[in-house]
Amino acid sequence: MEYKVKIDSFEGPLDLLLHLINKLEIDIYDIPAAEITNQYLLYVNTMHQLELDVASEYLVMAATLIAMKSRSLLPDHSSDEDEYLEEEDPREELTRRLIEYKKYKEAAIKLQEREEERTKLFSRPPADVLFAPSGEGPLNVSIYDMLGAFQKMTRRKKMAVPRQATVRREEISVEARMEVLLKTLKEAKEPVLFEDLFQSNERDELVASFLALLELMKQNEITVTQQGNFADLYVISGGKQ
Amino acid sequence: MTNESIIESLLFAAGDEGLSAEQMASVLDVDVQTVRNVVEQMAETLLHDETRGVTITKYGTEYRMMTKKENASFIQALADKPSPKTLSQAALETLAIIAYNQPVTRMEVEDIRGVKTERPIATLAARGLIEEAGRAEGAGRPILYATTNEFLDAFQLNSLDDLPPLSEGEVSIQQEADLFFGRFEEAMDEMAEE
Amino acid sequence: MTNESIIESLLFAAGDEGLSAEQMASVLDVDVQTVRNVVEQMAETLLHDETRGVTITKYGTEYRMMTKKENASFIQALADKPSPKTLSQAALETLAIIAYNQPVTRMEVEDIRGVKTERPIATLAARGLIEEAGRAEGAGRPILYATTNEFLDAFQLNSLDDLPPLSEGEVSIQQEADLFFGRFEEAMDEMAEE
Repeated sequence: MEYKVKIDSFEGPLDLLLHLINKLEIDIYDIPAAEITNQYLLYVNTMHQLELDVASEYLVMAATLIAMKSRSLLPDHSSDEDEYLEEEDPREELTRRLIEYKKYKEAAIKLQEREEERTKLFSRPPADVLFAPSGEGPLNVSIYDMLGAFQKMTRRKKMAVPRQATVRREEISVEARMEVLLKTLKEAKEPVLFEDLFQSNERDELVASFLALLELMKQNEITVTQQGNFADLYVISGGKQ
Repeated sequence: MTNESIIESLLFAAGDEGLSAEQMASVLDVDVQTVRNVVEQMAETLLHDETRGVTITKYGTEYRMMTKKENASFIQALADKPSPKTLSQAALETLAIIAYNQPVTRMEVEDIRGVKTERPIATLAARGLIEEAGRAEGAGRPILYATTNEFLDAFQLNSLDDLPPLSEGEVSIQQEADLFFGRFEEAMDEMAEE
Repeated sequence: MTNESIIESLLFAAGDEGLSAEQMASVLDVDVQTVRNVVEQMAETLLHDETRGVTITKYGTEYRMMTKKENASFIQALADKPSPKTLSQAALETLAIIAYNQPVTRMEVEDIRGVKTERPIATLAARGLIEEAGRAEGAGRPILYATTNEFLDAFQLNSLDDLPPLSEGEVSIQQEADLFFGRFEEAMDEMAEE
């Protein structure tokens, strides 16, 4: 069942074909019918073997490709011009579709870049006093206006208030910090400045480090010294004598 | 970018709730006193710069960016003009939150929006799109709001079940797909070798 | 107070709802072109002032104050939630086809993509990026889809004219090249004759 989603990573048979064209480094205007058909069928067969749910579009395309391949194997009737003009070359039709599709696939990439850029810009909610009742008259809004406003809101940032940090500290375990700090202090031959033990800017890590130091003091694994009021604190491994 | 620039960005995006010097210091990687000095200096400059329309003020431990009180009449004038749209974004946001979370208190709506929501709620109630739906348990027993039949009407919905789902969980499907992509190509290559 | 000061106050108060030049002009009691000039000048100055953390951007007809993108990481660091999910490849392709061909039916989109497109369309509608825009003539009168203002906002476009031009594929480049060489040869011939 998990494999079902795999097909999503190719956006349909045209996408798969573009992938193959790139991989085989062949000319989109001169697709070798036999080679591309074999490769394509190999993919579709593999999907079957892996018990993927092959969407019908893939099978339709497979049929088209097989027709294209068999046509390319037939003797060339191009001398009979009237007959030749009557039906469109399936290869040309496929090329046309691939080029059309590729155009939008590229546009999608450009949109994605813009979308990412947009996520770096933030605004603030409109002030409560503004945009008061718009008066009488029929309401001319749609559900899409509401969804649009909702999206705008989700793009705004709500700043984390300090009290949330204490909830999050559990993510970094105090035990882990105790180990790290003890190792640091043992390796340092001399007392370490208290501040130097707090290298991170992550609030939860700072909190974990602080709790770890308290715990180590309690367990008499480290000693904290201070020369006088407001003087620097130094930490050294080993308990009080 | 300068500390001033970053602080302006932070205070602007923080909205009405403001930020403490500690919060700003934690992301700026400077000490709290430095932040305080920079912010106080900025506030001073803003106050005297006639081309600027905002100030920074301190409430308790939080610094907040606000419009200058000298310009209040212009904002009031803007507030008095009817919105060119039939519902403002503030009202639409509020409506979306109520529609998808009903019944819900004003506090909960404000929590999600990060801004006071009295007026949008009054607007929506006046337009008959939302109504009171009892009271919540707990302190103060605040009013609960829910959407009305008129809401369904206005947005051409048969029922609340017709509200489009808000998230599709696309990312995780994409990731699963990517994860599998490698395995699939491997299998392909093996078959090709046979 | 100066016009700059008042405009800053107004844009600040409007937040991500934004304001049109007309709205600001009506409050300032100056003509719309004057507002446009002042706002564009302010936007330009903000962009280059390293001590400022906000910019003024325009989408559709609205001007809006936003944080500078260079400061994004600092805001993210303080924010309590990740940015909203970006769209999947399927949704982006579908959106591109709708954006460049609107209004357009689902069938037409599926014709270009060569694959069923119900789900991406539902996702885009739920995100408020596309909306129904009437019905096509002909059998079954299928729904037509078009992009919304939220689409312009989400992709930083002033208007649909700002969409990056579609590459015409190699065909047109080939044709242009043929055209160029044709002319080139003509010119060569002319020169040879002289």
